[in-house]
Amino acid sequence: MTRPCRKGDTVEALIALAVGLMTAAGIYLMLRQRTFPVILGLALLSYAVNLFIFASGRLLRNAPPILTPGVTAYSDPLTQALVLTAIVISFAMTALIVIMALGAWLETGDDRIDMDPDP
Amino acid sequence: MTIALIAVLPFVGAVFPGLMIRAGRNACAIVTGLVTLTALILLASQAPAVLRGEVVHSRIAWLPGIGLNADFMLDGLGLLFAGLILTIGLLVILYARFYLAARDAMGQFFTFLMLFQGAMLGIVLSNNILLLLVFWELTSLSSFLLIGFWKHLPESRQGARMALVVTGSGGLAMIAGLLILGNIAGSYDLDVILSQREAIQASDAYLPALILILIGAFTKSAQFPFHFWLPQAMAAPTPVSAYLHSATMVKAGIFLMARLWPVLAGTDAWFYIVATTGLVTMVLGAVIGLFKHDLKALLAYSTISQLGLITMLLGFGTVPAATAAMFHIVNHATFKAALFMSAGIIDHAAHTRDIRRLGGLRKAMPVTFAVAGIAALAMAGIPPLNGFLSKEMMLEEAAHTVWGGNPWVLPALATVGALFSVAYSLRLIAHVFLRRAQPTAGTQPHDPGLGLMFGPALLSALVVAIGLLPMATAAWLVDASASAVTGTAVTVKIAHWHGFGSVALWLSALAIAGGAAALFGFPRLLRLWDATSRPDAKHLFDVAMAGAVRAARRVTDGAHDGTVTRFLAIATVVIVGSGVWAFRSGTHSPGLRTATSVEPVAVIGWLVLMTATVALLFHHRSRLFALMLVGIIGLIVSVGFAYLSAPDLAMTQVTVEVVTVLLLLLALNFLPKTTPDESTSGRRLRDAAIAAVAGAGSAALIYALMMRDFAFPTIAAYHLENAKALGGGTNVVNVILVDFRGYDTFGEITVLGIAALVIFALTEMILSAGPANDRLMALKPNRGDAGDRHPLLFVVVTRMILPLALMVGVFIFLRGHNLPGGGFIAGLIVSIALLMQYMASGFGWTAARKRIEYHALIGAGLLIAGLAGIGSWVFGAPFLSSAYTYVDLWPLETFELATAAIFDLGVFLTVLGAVMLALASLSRLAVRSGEDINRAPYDAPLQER
Amino acid sequence: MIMHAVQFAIGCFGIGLILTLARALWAATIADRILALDTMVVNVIALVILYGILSGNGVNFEVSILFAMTGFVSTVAFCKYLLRGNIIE
Amino acid sequence: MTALVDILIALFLITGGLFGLIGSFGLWKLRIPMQRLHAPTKASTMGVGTVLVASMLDSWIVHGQFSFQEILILVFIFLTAPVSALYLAKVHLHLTVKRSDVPPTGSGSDWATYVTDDERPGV
Amino acid sequence: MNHWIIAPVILPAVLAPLIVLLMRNHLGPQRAVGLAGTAALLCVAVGLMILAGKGDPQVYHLGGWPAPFGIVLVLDRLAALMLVLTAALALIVQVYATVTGWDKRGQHFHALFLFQQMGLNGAFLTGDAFNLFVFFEVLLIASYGLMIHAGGRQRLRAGVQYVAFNLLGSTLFLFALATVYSVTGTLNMADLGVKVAALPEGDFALIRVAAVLLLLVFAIKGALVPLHFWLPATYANAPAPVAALFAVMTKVGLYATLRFGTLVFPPQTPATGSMPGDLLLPAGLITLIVGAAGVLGAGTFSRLSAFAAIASMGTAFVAVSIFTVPATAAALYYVIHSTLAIAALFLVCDLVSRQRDGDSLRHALPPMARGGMIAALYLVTAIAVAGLPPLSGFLGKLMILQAGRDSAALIWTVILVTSLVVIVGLSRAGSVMFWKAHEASADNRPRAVSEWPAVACVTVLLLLLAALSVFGQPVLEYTTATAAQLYDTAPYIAANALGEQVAP
Amino acid sequence: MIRRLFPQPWLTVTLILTWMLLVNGTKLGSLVLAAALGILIPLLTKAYWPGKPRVHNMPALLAYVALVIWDILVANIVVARIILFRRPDQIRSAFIAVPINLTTPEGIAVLSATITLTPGTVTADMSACGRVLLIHALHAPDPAAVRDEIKSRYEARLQRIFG
Ligand code: NA
Ligand code: NA
Repeated sequence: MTRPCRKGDTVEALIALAVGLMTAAGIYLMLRQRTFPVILGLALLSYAVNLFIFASGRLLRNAPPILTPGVTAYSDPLTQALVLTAIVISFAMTALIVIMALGAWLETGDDRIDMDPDP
Repeated sequence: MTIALIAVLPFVGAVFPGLMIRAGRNACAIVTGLVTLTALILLASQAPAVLRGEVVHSRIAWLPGIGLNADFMLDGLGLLFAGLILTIGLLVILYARFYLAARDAMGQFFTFLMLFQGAMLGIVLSNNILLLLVFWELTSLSSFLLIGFWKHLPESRQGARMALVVTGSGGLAMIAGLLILGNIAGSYDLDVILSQREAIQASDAYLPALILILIGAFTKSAQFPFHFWLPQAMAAPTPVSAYLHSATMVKAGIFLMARLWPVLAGTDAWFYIVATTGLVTMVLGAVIGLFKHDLKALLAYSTISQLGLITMLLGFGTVPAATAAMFHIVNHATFKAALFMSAGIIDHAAHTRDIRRLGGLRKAMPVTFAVAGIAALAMAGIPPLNGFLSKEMMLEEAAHTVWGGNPWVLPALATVGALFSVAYSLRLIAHVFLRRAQPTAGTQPHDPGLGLMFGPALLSALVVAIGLLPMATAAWLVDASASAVTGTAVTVKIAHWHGFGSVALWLSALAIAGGAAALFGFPRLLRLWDATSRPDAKHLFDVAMAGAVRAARRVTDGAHDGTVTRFLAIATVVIVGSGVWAFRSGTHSPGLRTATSVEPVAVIGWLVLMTATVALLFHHRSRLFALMLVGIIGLIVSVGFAYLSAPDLAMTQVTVEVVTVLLLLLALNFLPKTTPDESTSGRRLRDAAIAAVAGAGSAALIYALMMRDFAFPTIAAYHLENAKALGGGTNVVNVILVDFRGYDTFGEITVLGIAALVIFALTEMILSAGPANDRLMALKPNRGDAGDRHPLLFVVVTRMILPLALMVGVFIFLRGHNLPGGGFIAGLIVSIALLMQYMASGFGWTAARKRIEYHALIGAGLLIAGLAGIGSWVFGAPFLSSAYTYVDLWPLETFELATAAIFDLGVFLTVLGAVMLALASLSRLAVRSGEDINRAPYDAPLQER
Repeated sequence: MIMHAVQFAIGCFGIGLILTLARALWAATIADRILALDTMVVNVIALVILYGILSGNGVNFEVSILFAMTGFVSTVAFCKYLLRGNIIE
Repeated sequence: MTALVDILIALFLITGGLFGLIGSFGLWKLRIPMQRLHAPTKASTMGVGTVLVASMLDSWIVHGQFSFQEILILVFIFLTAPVSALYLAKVHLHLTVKRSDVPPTGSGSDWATYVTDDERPGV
Repeated sequence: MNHWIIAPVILPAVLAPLIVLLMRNHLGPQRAVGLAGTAALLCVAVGLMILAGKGDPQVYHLGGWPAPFGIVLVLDRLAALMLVLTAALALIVQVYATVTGWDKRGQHFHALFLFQQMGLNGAFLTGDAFNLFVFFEVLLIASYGLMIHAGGRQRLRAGVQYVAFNLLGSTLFLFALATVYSVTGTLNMADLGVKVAALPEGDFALIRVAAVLLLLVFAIKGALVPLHFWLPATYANAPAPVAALFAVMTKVGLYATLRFGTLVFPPQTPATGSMPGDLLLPAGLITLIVGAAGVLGAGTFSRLSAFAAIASMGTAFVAVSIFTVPATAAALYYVIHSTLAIAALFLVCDLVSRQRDGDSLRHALPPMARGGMIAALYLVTAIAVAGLPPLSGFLGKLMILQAGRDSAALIWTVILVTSLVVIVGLSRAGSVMFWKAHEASADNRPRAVSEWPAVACVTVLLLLLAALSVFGQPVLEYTTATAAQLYDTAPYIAANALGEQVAP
Repeated sequence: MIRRLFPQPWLTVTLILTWMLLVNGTKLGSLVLAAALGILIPLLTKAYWPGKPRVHNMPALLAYVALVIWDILVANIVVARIILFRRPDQIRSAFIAVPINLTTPEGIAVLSATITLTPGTVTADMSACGRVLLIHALHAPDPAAVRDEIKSRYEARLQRIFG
């Protein structure tokens, strides 16, 4: 399946670009002034970082880490396990920040993420 | 140990006043006095040895690791100061007993006073400069408390703060100075340091050390330009002024200069800094003092001036000058304490301290007149009182000291200083006592009782006694202390008359005559003084302070104004910048891995992902649409995982994704539906630039990583090798999750459980009375919304799907160890099935049929996971050790039984409980907001059979 | 031959995927967006199955069934949100 | 025999692909929102169904092992598609369709989508 | 293998779910189990400290998997020290929250409190980089819950900010860990130490990126400028006992910095060299300056306390950045001190504000009942926070000054000048709160509340500070031994038994 | 007793079948496990399926399924033709109200689903009383014919099945 590739013509390049774009979009949304886009941005960032971790184990196609007799090449199972952990944790965090943002909105009628300075 | 005891006693004694105040003011004062007296007696018991020239030591190891030890010593210098501190302390306690009003918190006062006394004794008895620092700062603190004693007065509070700031900052400089000194000497023991004069003065660090130490000394002893705090400190009760701000604390700086005299003095730097500062302070203080109308302010400036005098003497760096300094310390303590106490008496009696409103007290208060008069004459240096003797010695030394090659500067200016001293002293006597009573004076003042009078009277008696018989009363003490300071045996000859050839005599006469003339011409001088503009140190200080506070507020209110978007932007820039910097400062060799070729289907997926992401950027303000786009992105990411050999990830991603979307939809029901367009284009550009750089950084980083081989074989190789043999599973990801790194998973489900608990707690909070609840109740949802909350078709289909989905869940759970799946995904699948049920038939109907509390699921799940781990202890194995076996049980085929499955069950339950609790909590908000609870599974009025 | 057919089908569903994405982005009504999303999931499922045939391993079956399940749930949720505001009432 | 089966499978695949494409294409071709609802709910469902059958045949005949799991996906899709369509139609009724374009029920009560909470009995 | 090593994690991990499962509606049992749990944790921690003091680090191979393939816990002096500090502080704070009724102002306080400790303990004990992330998340999410405990508008909004900021931090942590793994192929910290030291030169740039990203993650946790912005609003708006507990949270960042800075990226490692110290020193100094300025400029007592916390982190990081045994020993001593002192400050803040409607420092509020007592507590606490003698803050600063003598001009100047600023700020605050109050009319009767148990809690904290001062030498000896152990990595690595089968 | 153990026997059978589909095999062990789950899961979920749907005529149901599958196949081609070849302005769409006699929720549901799955028509809504379905036909020049076909071809059969 592998052959010498030109630089822009590889799964690696596509993944890198996807990570980059999602990171950028995540950061951009994270810098918005309302809680909702910020939450979306953080969610997007977590996609980006999950893909990043996953890719950091190197890419391998058609080699799921399910042990099969006769097969010797497997993709890195460890990074996948790490991503799983990261997905769960970021889900927990997202759920929490969503309800916190909702609580703040209900308390104040204001969904800006920036606060007025203290007295 | 006696020396240490002397220093510690007042601290112990500080406890008593607070306790004894309930027994009455007398008891309180007596106990305080007794403690002081005890310390004085102890000191006296050591005096003979010291006077014989011995140095008494006591050593207690405290923090030898940094050279800080509770080492005390008593030598002549210490004896002089400790004696002053305790003697005058005793008198002040007596005086304060009668001075303080009934409403003043006397217990507190004496506590502070004793704290101060202990700190002051600590300074003068320390044999370790770090220990000395400890006590040094303590005097600043206790002084702060005592100045601020009348807390309702603004000037007290300001005075206290100013004193603390000035002396505190000096103390901090001194820390640096003394540390340098200790570094040069290789020890913080005074013994050692004092023996290293050559090494210290030869060191490059001598000058910085000297300057830093002197800043400490000058601030404490109110030397120019740090003198301005002392007049402000006069807001303190008069006993404090008498004790701290004339007799003792302000002499701590003097003490330090004296203490370090053997190693620091004798250089040009020392002379020019110390002597000049002292001289300037002496003159300036005296001049300003003359024109002060507040009795205590006059005394404060006179104190500044007199301290300048002593400083100057020490600065000369000669043995006779140092000896004179010691003598003047004693004299100043006696007459100035007496004067302060008298001032307090006058203030009490006449209800004012304003000299312009005072007068004629000679008749009204004859005893006070006598006492204060004697003290003031001594201050003026009128023979034969003690002040005359030491001032004479000063003038003599000044006359023989050349400053900058000029023999006239010093004697001339010293005489000017003395002249003004005479002037303000005489003004005090003349204006307060001698002239006619001023019409503005209100009540009829009279002499106080013995309680108030005893202290000043005794001190004035001492003034006279020392004046008349210096050799009998004071010379021994001056000898002892001067010997200690200079390190040479000093035997002083104090005499009133040195013959007409004495320069000092003429200078003295000049000063007295000039002083008298100044008093005579006072009104004219005053007009001149009032007409000249001069920088007011206090004002400058206040301006500087206000500026500092303003700047600080810019930090707190300006930079930390709660604009988290800016904070995040800064953080991002810092992160990216640091990363780029770190990369560029290291060597990098490009990776050599063969890249993976790309297939068209992957490009299509990639295009969808990129397009959806870009679209999200442009459409994010429409929140529902944004959510859909996030859904698309999540979908493609999970397909990508599947494509790149990660089925477990794909399954987890897509299920988590949908739960997240549900959650956000539930929240969006209450939140605004659109995000307002409120960013300026400049800001958008800024954010876009930051985001672009961050994106580029992460892309470059991951590309660089993907294209190279691992530097070492990865630990994942072990996992692949041993998953089956040691972990009993062929799905290596799952074996890692429940076994190799089960502990991570344990933490991860804990996170999930906690999240759900917090969400629940927050929901409870919102639902309890408060603005949030009010807002919820005020919401009228669904007005104008479509009907048919629970369409029949959906309900029936859900009924069919639920059992099927449970089946799939069980399947995914059971096979997870060997094929994609496992407890986590199974938990999500079952959650989604249940959520579907909630959506179809509504919260009320479904919740009513719920058998198990979600809380309990979370608790049970975490417990099962934990206990599955703990279970291995029974077999002596570490936490989370797993075992598996193959079981043959007819009619089943051989199946595997792994303890990891129990752990995975805990995972399953926690995930299920957490997801359900989180979403159910959000649904409860909607129920509260006025929704009616449905009792039927669907809205159509059909009969279930 | 099968492989060519698979490639053809992949091409069809791939183009379909792009069409649905485009519809989701440029839609006349919000329901069209949801519809496009729903169709997109179906296309993705087809692609996953087709890729399974192509690569000859079947582990992606579970992935497909989850896509189907979650796609359905999100479609209904989005609609219910538009209809009622509250998706669980 | 194998060739025949291959042809059959290929036929299924091609049909599936075409149906899938038509379903997605319908989203663009049809003008009226309610019309667009028909395209994917039919054609795409059909397309993925055909592909699933092809997959089953492929694993059964080409790889020699039964794979029935596809049936489950099929069942699931066919079970849920009507619900999705119903909801989408309701959204159209609620948001885009003119009230006058919808015929009366003729049964005394209105269409469920148009019965607001205020009018619903028992609320 | 000594199973007690994992007890600090397992004990709360079991007790907290038990509370949730069985007593979620009964405050009494919650309190009993919660307090008993924390007390037990303290006992365990002390026991572990004794154990750790006996010699080389001890390793607990979770699941019996050999390092670096499984996850290990490592008990060494540093870990033990942090455990004891955490448990001691937690116990006092939890008692305070109980006696003041803070714990009943929201749900699940004691469970979250135990979870918080679980996260902290797990972070201190782990010998695995990714596991450190997991336990960071455990402690963070518990802290989110505690932070918004009792609700309120400002608190919730500050909470959202806190979570948002930390989510960025967590994401960054993952980026960093992935980079680390991607270069070295391992996650075990001891193994990382070995591998990073042996990296080929071509990998230097990438591992430097990883190192910097990790440092930044820890800097966020440790509130280093300019990544500290989350702290003021969070600490100032958190319930006071929670803020007091948070005093130890920032120390996790410092702990991790120390751990990685000595084990994985020690100064002698060619790839990273002196980079950690070079970055940390200016950051620490600026943090100190910002914190001190904040203390001077803060408009409320709670914000003042928050900035004091920042300043203390700056001081500690300055000491850490020197990366020598005496400096690290000083840093650790100062960490103990500042944790207790900042906690005391927040509790005093609570004592003040619970009697008044607010804690403004810009205008005087009416006098308090037992104001003298509270003022005295404030005074002692302020002395500790400002680093004035005779309390441990002064001693700690002396140690740091001595350890930093090589760059004295910079370090000394900043530390001493900021000390002055802090003194000014604290004295102004105290003056407004306790002195100026008496200017206000006396007929404004303060709310009478029974404060003695609460006062006792603060007093205990202050007594601990006093003990830290009096017994400075033994503590310094412990921290010196701890620092020495940190810089002698061979036993730590050996204890991990990398690649060897685990003896049961 | 048996009723209590098997609240929905057909569901049990379906589940057992599903399990066998899932595990992709017919081993005895799987069957035992499937049976256990087939019994357990309905017990867990019966609260969410309160009515007892009764199928009176199983063969008729199977025949119905076969009919619908056939209809789907055939009619899909029709719809494909409409989409591909008919000019948009020539497509005659219509809403059609179809009164129904079915009374069981399952029966109505199956009818609605059938209408949607068979191409050309979509169940768009139901009257609040549950007696009329709203159908949208993609191309129905004669709406009445569509209504009649639905009633005769599907509803009549379903009435026989669900009663
Ligand atoms: Na799994
Ligand atoms: Na933190």
